[in-house]
Amino acid sequence: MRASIFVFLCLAGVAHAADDSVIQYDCIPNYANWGGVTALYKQKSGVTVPPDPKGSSVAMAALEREKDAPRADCAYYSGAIGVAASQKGLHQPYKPTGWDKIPAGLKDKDGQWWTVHTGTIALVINTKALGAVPMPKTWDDLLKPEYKGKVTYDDPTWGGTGFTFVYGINALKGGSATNWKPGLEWLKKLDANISRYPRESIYNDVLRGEVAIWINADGNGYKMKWVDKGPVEVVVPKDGTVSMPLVMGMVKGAPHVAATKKYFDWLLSAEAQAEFAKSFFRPVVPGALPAELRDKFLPDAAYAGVKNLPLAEMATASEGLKKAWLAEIGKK
Amino acid sequence: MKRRRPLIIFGAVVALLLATFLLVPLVVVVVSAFSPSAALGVSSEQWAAGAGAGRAFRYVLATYGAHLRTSALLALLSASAALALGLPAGLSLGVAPRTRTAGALEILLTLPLAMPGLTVALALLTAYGAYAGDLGLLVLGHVLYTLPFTVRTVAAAARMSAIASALEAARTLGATRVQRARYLLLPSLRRAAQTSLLLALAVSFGEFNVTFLLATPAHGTFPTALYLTYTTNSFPVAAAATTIFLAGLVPLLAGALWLGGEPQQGA
Amino acid sequence: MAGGFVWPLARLCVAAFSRGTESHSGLYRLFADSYARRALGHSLALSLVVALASVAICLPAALSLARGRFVGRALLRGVFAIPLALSGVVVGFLAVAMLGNAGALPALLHTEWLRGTAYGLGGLGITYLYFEIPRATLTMEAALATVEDGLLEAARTLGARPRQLVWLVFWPLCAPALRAAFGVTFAASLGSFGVALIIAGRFPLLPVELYRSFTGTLDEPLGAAMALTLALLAIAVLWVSGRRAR
Amino acid sequence: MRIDFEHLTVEVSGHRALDDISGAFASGGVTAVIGPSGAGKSTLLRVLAGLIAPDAGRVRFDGADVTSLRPEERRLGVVFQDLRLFDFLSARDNVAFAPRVARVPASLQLERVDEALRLVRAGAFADRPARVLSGGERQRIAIARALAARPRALLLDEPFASLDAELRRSIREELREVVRALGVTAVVITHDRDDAFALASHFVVLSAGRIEQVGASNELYLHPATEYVATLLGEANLVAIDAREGDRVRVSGLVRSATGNGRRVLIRPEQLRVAGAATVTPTDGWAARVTDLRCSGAGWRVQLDAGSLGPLIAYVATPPAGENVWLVPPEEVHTV
Repeated sequence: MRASIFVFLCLAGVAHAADDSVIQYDCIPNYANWGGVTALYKQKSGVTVPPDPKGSSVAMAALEREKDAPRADCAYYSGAIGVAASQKGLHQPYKPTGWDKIPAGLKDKDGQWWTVHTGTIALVINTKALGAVPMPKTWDDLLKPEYKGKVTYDDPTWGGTGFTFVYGINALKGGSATNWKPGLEWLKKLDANISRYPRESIYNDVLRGEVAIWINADGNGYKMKWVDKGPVEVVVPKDGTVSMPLVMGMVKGAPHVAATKKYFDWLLSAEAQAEFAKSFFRPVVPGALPAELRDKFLPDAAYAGVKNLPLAEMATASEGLKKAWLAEIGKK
Repeated sequence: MKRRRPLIIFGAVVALLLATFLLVPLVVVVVSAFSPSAALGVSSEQWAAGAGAGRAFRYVLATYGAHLRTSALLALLSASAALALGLPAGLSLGVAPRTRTAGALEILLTLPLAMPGLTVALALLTAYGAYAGDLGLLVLGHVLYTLPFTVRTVAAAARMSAIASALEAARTLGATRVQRARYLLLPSLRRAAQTSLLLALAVSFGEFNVTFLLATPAHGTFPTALYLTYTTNSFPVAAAATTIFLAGLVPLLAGALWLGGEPQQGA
Repeated sequence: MAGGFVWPLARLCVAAFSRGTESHSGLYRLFADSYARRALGHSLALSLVVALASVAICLPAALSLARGRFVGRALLRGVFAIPLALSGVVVGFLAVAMLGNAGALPALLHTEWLRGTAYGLGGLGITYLYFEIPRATLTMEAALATVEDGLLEAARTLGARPRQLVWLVFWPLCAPALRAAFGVTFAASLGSFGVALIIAGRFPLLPVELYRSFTGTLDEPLGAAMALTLALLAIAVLWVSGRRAR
Repeated sequence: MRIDFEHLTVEVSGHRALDDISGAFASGGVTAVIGPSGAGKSTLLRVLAGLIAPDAGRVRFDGADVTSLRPEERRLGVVFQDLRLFDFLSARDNVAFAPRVARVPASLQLERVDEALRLVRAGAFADRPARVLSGGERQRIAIARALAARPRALLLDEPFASLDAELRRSIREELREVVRALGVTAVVITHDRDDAFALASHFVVLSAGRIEQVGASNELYLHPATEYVATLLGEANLVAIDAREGDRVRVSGLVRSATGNGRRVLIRPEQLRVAGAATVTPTDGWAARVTDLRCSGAGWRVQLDAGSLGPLIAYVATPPAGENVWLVPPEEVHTV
């Protein structure tokens, strides 16, 4: 008994001594290859970045709750939510090495937030789970009754990808930051075919066939297809879609500022950017996408209809749109 | 007497069916953890861990090893704290006459078990949100859950062995305070202390609600790691993590059961 | 103890009555908002069904474990103890593993019929049962073990026929055990969070909505009101069933 | 109702709890089955009540074979050692249980219950829940419950085990009255000879699963067949005999007419007369020395050393004057 207690304490001591860590909210191993990126960083620097399942909105909510005693060093969001977090004053400025390579429009002038990579909202389809039903080609195809129970998009009040899609479909359907009606009307029709609104990454559910159609970042679909060799196809709807910059920022009052700055610097390095690219998120640093990976994306023509969304407006509208979505769809 | 036999046999068959219902999913999960096949959705996370049946386990230990260590530490700290507090508390409850104060204290102690775990976690978060992620707060949360087990087990043992009267008898025979503790108290409570320690370890090791809401990624526990694998990892990884969890939990439970205890409520 | 538990509870009560950024208190909104009410209703209905079902299903098993003497009885009891210490998320995962769209059971049995059951109402019920069966069985077993054979014998010598024996003696003797088991399973189902978190899908349940209010929409008053309501309901049910049982 | 049992054998895990015993309980009589714990008394009662089936042998009620009859069909009233009240019912509902399960019409039920309650003087607490009753009240209700069944016979298993001495005496007397008044056949299982003498006129003595002796209570007391029965039923002086001639025996010099056929003489303590040296001639008695003297309430219990006779006990009304006394045995003695 005494011996086992001793062993336990030793183990525990090891667990606790590893204090050279950076706490990142929203660090899902299987999203944008964060698992691979953090493992590589650990190998390079010895610094641990533990996994964290929070979606963008939850990460922001947690930062807000912990404002007076911050626990996290940094957070990763889909664009608008990260910008909203900056607007709430949850970030402190930092401009990591390589700042100038980030294209304009994908970073804050003061360094409150910046983009690390981008994705495109698309249909990720498990063809085996879809069965005999034909592949949808456009957004409106999804409203057809044959897709009943097969369509999924992330709860927009939880994660940023879901929010980007909801905002984006509103924009595509003719709405604006002040007029949500067209988007919500369309989403209400889609609701009839929705199996659930997941609050966590369902990457593996899609890969395994738990879910047939996932409205999500294209990169997740490519990874399923090329890396995990799943029966998965990516469809970029013909009637246009939106892009989604994924951003980061340093938490105001972060416990490990120096370590976090080093981490940020490294994330924009060619090495880290190429690691992100392994999961088919497009590096924000131009030219960092290796050629052999570029060929595995759909041809550029498929991406012709991709729109960029105004992040600042989206951020301002985010609370209102989330509430409206809850009232009209999520809580129906 | 003989007429009730059919009922007992029927009941035993039902119990057997229910036990099968309880066991089969665990067996399926454990088996699939050892035989990850493409059908179960082998995913990119594992390619890095190499080939073979153990790769899901290697991945889990590499990715969530810190969670496992945190859980072990947390279980050890909170179970020891619960034992340190619960031994005297349970002893005085068991030895003291059943007064109203004693009854109220016992109810207060067991209240955290009666409440939904989420309520307890939320109450802690509301009051001590500023300390979220501190190991101390996690230990406090776990002690709330483990203390009732130690207090109850020890109090029951104290009542059963009629310690109060034995102590009186020992005093009349001239035993000093130290001798009474050495020869009476410790031997009669030893089993209860062991049982409740094992139970407390099991309860703390498996507790989800409190750590899920109170832990930051820096001190994630293994149940939160399980949640992570369930929501973000592939099936074989989730199955491997569950297998590791069971491997930690089942021996504790078996030990406690063997010593005569019983977990009252999971988390 | 007071600082560790009573103070946080008091804070929770205060939070439930506070308004936050909304115009009404969390408690008011819990009962005014139809969605929150629905979540509460679902939670109550699901817990009721699960508690009744688990008591009914587990009664014969508990009887047999309490009063029978057969080989493997101790092992059987051990099996029943395992799920008690599993967190809800694990049980939720087991449900997905067995009854999900790509679950083991539909695959092994080559049937489409069971596919995806985990996410439906039936799956939710079965999964809750997985959690509550051990609880119900062991609670009833403990209570039934104290039922004396002697009373049944006495009734027989007084002329009670088998059916009368069941209704006039055995049933009244078992009733406290059943009530206690009902109370315990009801309260546990009501507060069960992990299972719901993993598989509740589109079915709003109070614990998940509570979590969502607190973590997602940052509505602390509403979350606190839900947490408090859950706790009060659970304690009330436990108290009534336990008191009547005495 | 007369109860006969023939060649009853019951084996409990390889041990014979009842070993081929036969006997009868007379109709309308009160019989005590007496013996130490483990003698098989309760087993006999459980066989009579139908709660266990004998491995061999028969039970007859008024000549009819009831061996295979189930307990609920035997129409007996059983009062158990641990009473076995239904604590979830009121006292009255406990008593009403048997009429109720027998589907006696409601008005008649009421009458029977009231009668039973009256017989045991339980009216005052009849409407309280059984679980709050005191020990004596519980005992009364248990008896009333058995009586309300209108049993063909009453079986009582150590009926006063849970009562203190005073309550035991008073309830015993009440039970005696009730049983007598009803004229019901009754069998009392007991290890306590006071209970047995107080209630029963007829004894069956059991030992190790076998019947040791059967007979009227006074008969067994004075003329036990074995030393075991002799000591079971009361304090006994057992003295070896010097010689035997027909129906006469010589005990330490004194010649007495004798019954029985044993090698020792039974002299009950109250049969020994303790006299001063002046009133007795040596040929009438034995010289003895008082070693202990204690008041037993009604009289005195004297412990004596009578030399080669060994220690003897005598009950006397007044304590002997000096330390040295004479002991005078009765004219007729019983040998065992």
